[in-house]
Amino acid sequence: MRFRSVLVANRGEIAVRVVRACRELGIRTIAVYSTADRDAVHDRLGDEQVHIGPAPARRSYLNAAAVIEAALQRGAEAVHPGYGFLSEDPDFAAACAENGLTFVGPPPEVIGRFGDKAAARAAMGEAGLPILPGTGTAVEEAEARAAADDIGYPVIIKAVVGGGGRGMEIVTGPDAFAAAYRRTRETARLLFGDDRVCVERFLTAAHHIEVQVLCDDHGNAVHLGVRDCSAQRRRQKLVEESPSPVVGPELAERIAAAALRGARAAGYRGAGTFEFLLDAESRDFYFMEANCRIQVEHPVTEMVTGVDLVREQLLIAAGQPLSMRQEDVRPYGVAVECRINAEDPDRDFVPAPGPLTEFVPPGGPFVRVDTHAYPGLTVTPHYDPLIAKVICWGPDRETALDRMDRALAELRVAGPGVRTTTAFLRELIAHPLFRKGVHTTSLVDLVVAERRPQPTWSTT
Amino acid sequence: MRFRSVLVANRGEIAVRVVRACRELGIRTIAVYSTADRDAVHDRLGDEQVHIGPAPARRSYLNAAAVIEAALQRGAEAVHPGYGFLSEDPDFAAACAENGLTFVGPPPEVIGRFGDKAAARAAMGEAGLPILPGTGTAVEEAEARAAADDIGYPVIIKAVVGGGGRGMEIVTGPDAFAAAYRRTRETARLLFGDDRVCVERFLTAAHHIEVQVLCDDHGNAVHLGVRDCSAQRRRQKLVEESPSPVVGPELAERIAAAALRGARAAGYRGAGTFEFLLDAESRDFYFMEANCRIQVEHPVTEMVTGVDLVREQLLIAAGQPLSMRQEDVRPYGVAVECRINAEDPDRDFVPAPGPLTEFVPPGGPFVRVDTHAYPGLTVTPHYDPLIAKVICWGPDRETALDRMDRALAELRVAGPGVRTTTAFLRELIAHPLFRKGVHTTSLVDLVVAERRPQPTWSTT
Amino acid sequence: MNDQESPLDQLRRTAAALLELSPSPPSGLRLRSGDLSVEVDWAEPAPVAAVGRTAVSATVGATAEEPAAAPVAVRAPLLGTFYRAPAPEAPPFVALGDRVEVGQQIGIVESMKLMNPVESEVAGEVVEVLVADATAVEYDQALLMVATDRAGGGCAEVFGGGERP
Amino acid sequence: MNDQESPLDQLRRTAAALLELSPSPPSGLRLRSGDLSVEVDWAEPAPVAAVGRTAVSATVGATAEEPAAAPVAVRAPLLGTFYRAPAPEAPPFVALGDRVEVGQQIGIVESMKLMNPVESEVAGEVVEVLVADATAVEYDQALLMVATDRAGGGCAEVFGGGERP
Repeated sequence: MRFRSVLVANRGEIAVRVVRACRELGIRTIAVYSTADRDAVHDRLGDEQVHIGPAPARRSYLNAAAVIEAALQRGAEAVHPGYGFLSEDPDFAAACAENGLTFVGPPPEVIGRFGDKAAARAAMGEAGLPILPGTGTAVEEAEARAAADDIGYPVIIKAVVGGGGRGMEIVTGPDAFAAAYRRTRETARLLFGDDRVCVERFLTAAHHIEVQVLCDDHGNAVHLGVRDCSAQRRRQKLVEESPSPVVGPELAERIAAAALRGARAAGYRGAGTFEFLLDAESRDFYFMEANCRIQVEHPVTEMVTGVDLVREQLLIAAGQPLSMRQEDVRPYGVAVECRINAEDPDRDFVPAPGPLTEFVPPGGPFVRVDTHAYPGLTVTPHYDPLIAKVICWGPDRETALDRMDRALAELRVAGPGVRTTTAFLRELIAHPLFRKGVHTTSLVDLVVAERRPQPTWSTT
Repeated sequence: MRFRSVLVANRGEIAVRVVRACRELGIRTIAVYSTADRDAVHDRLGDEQVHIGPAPARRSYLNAAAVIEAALQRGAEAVHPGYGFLSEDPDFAAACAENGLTFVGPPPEVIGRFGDKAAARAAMGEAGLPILPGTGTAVEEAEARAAADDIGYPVIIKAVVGGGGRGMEIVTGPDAFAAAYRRTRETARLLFGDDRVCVERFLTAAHHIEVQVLCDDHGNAVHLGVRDCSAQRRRQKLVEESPSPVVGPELAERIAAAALRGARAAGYRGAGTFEFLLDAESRDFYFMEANCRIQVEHPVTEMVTGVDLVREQLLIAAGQPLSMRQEDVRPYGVAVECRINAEDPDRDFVPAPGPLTEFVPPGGPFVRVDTHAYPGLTVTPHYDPLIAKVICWGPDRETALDRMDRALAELRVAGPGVRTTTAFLRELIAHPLFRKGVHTTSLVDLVVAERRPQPTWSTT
Repeated sequence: MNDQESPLDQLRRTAAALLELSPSPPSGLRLRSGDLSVEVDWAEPAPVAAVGRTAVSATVGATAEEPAAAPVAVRAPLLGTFYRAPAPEAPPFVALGDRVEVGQQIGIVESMKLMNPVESEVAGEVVEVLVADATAVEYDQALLMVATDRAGGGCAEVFGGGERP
Repeated sequence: MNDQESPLDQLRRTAAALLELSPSPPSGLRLRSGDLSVEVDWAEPAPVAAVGRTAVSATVGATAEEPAAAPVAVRAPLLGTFYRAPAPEAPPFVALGDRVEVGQQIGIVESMKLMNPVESEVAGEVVEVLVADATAVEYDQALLMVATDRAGGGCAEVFGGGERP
C-alpha cells in the first residue's frame, strides 16, 4: 500500500526533498507555508500550498494545530515532518494519530524516550550500548564532585534538559569544580528554567560518528553504514561524509551493530540516526543520542548505498517491509556533503540573507544539489540559513574531495546583502587535517582561528 | 604523469564536461570560442578563453589551424576534441601530433580506418564480429541485384560514403530493385559527389545497442557494459539508457566481448563506442560502426559503473594504465538520459533557439544535469540545439523512469522563441512500449504520429 | 488641470511632484503614456525592492487624485473552517451592506474543534462577501471587503495585509 | 502645446526637462515613440545593464550632437602572431599618426607558419597602436585605432565590429 497524499510539514530544501520522493511514488503533496515564505512558494514544494500562519515559526511551522487542520482540510493521509520544527515532537506525532493521520516517523513514545537525552542514554546503556562514564541523571554538588573524581578529569557538567551546546561547562581539575558546578546550574536555570545538571567524562579529542538505520513494522532493521560529521562549528555540522575516514570496516561494523541493538531495544520504526563519539586516542566509542528524523546529511548515505531514504520512510510509514536486507546494502565509494548557508564567515557567521539575483548550482558527474533556491528567491531571515546542500561522490575520498572543490567553485550565489559559507567550506576541505581525514570536532574552530578575514562580495 | 594544461576544442555542454574532468585532475583548461558564442563564454568553459573565429563552424570550431595555433599560443599540452566538430578527423589528430600536442583520442590511423564505414565493417568482419549480410563494398547493378536475391528482401541500398540517413533506400522486393538502385546512385551522386552504393540486409525491427570500451597504451582493454539507444528520431538519439531492457546479462556479455575483440584488432586507444543492431526477432546482433570519441550519452554508463569516462580519457592520453580491470567494473542499477534540445516538437522539431530568461535545472537524489546553460544565456542557432542532458539513476528501470519524469517536470526553460523537447520526452518515456522496454528504433516515429500537436509556451 | 495638456506633460508634472517627496536625487525615472504611469527610483534599489517602491509611488499617485478609500479586506486570523453565522439556522453576523465597527465579530473560524471569533479591524460598510458559510479558509485569507471611513485603510490593502515580512 | 510637434520631439523636450530634475549627469536615457515613453537613469545602474545602456546612449549622443567620427579598430582577421613590420629590422607597415587607406596593409598575422597580411578596412589616421610587434593575438582582436574620415565608422565600433551574430 502507498499513500495517495502527504502533507509536508516543513519548508526549504527538505520540503523539496520530500516532495521529490512523493512524486516519484505518485503521491500527491500538500505544502504548508508561512507569510515569510509566501513569495517563495512554488510547485517544487508541493502540488497544493496552504498558508498556515505568520512568519514566526511558533505560529506557523511549529503550530501543530494549524498543520493538522491543514492536513485534514486538504485530505492528506500522512504528514512528513522533515527535520527540525515538529519532527521530534511526540505530542505532534500523537495528535496526528488521534486525527487519523499517519505521522512519518517513529511512534510518539519512542520519540519521547529519545527526547530525554539522559533517560535515553540510561536506556541504551541497559541495552548494552557503550555510554560515556557519568552520573547520567541529576546530581547534587557533593555527589557530582565524587562522580567527577572517579570518572577522572576533564569532565563536563551539563544541564539535564540542555542542548545546542549551551548550559554546559568543561572542568579540567578538582579545584575548578565547585565554581563551575554552581555556574552551570545558574546558567541552566536562566536558560531552561531547570537547574538540574549531570556530570560525565569529557573527550578532549573526538570524532562524531553516526549510524543510519532503517526499521519497519515487520521486525526488519538494517543499517546503511556510518557518517562522519566531525567538521562542526558550535555543534552545527558543516561537512559530512560517508564512510568515515577514521573508522575502518571492522570498527564501523561494531558501531553499526551497537546502533541496531539500540534501535531494536527501543522498538524503533522508520529512518533514524544513532550518534556516537569516538575517542580519538583510545578509539572507544560512546552512544550520545538518537535522532528520530531524517537528517540534513542523509544524502551522503544515499550516494554510497543507492538507497533513497525518504522513499523508504514513506513506504515504511505505509506499512511496507524494507526494500532491502542487510546483505543487499553494499556501500561503494565515498560521498561528501557541504552545507551552503547564507552566513558571513568573515563576520562570525552572522546570518546574511537577502534576495538572490544570481543562483547557479553546480552540476555534472557525481554531483548532487539539494536546494529550494532559484534566481529571484529572497532568502528570509526568519528560519535556518541553509540555502543548498552540495553532495559529491567519488570512488575514493580524494576524488570526492577534488570533485567537491570543483563543484563549490562552480556554485554561483549572489544578491544584495547575501553572503555564503562556500568560500569557507573550500578552505575547510582543503585543510591538511581534513584532507588527511584525521580531523576531530575541533577542526572548524582551528580553521576559523587560522583564517585571515577577507571581503567576499559574492561566493563566486 | 598528468597533463598540466588541456585545450578544449569544443563548445556547449561537452566543453563544460571536459573542463570539469580537467579541474578535478588539477589541469589548467583553455577554451576556444567563436563570435557566435562570445557572450556565452564563462569560466565553466575554461580557465582561459581564446576567440578563434567567426560564427560559421568551418571557420572556428572546425578550423583545425586556428585550434592548433590557439593551443600552441596558450601552451596547451593536449587537445580534447569532445564529440562532433574535429573529434573524428584523422588529419586533425595527425596535425596535433606534428605540432607536439597530444590528441585525446585514438591514433589518427585508427580514426581513419573507422571513418570509412564500409572498410570498417569489412575489417571487423575479418576480426570475427558479426556483420549484416551485404556486399560491403560498391557494386554494379547486376552484382547488386544478385546480392540482394541471396541476402533476401527487404534489403537496403546505400551510398558507400553516405551517412545521417541520407542516400539510402529500402527495397522490399525484386520488382522494385532496379528503380531504387538507380535512384540511390543518383541521390548519392548529388549529395556526396560519389555514386558508389552497396547493398545489405535491412532489419525491419531492431534495437540500437552499443558498447562502451576503454583501452590504454599498455594492452589493457575493458568494456563498461551496453547502452540502449533505440529511441531515435532520424538517427538522432533522444533517450539512452544502460543497461538495455531487451538485452540480458548473457547476451550483453557476448556483444561486449565482440566489441572488445574489435577494439583489440583495430589497435584502439582511449574511450570508444562500438554500435550494433540487434534484430528484434532473431536476437542476432550485427556490428554497424565504431565511434572514436566520447559520446553524448556517456553519462548513463558513468552512473551505473561509477567510472568517470572523460577522466579516464585524459589519463589514458597521458600514458597512464586504466584505473580498473574488467572484474572491477560492476554496473549497478539503471541510468537513463534525456536530451533537452531547443527544438519545437509541435513543428516537426524545428530549431527554437533564443535568449533564456529562465533556466532552472532539476536536482535532488540520483539526478545529474550536464549543461552549459544558465539564466541569461542566448542559445545560438549556429550549432547543435542540445541545451542540457538530464540523467537519472535508479536501482531498477521503473524507479529510474519515475525519477526522470519527476526531473523533467522540474526543469524550467523559458525565453522568447525558445521551445524544448522536454514535454515530448515525458510523453516518450511514458509510452507503454518504452515503459515495457520493448521499443525498437521505430518508436519515436510512432509517438510522433500518435501525438496531437499542442501549444507549448514553455516547457514547464 | 488643463485638458489641452498632453499626456506626457501630465506625466512630467506628476514626476516633478513625486520627486519632492524625497530629498535625495532620483536614480531612475520612467514615464509612459499608454494608460499613463510614472515610476521614480531613488538611490540604487535592489531589483526586488524596486517593484515594491513602484507599487507605492503608483498608489501615492492614485490617492493624490481621488482621496476615496480602497476597500479593505477582513482576513482569517487562522486556518480552519469559516462560518458566517453563530449557528446553522441563525442569521449571519454581518451581511452585504451592513455597517461594521472596529472589533465587531463578523464570523467564526473553527480549527481543531475550537471556535475562534473573527473581528473586523476596521469600521465601514461591507461591500463584498468573499467566502461562503462553512468554507475551508487559509490563514490570512480575505473573508469580506469593507469600504472604510478612513483613507488610511488604502495602505493596509496596498501592503497586502497579513504579516508580510 | 503645439500639435504639430512630432512624438520624438515631445519625448526629447520632456527628457530635457526631466534632466533638470537632478544635479548629477544622466547615466542612461531612453525615448520611445510607440505609446510614447521616456526613461532616464542617474548614478550607477547594474554593472551588466550599464555597459549596454551607456554604449547606446553614447551612440545617440554622438550622432545627435557632434558628428565627428569615433576611432575605428582594425582587427585581426585570424588568430596568430601579429607582426607590425615585414621583417625584424624593417620599419613598421604603419606608425602612429600615419594615414591609412582602405585596403592598405598594416601588419601580418602568422598562423601555422603562414604569413597573412592584415589590411585596413577604413581610411583615416592611426591614432593608437594597441598591439606590440610579435604579439599573440586572438581572432577579431583590435590591433590599432584609426580616426576615420567617415562618421559611419563610429557605429561599427560602438557595436563591437566582428561578426557578432
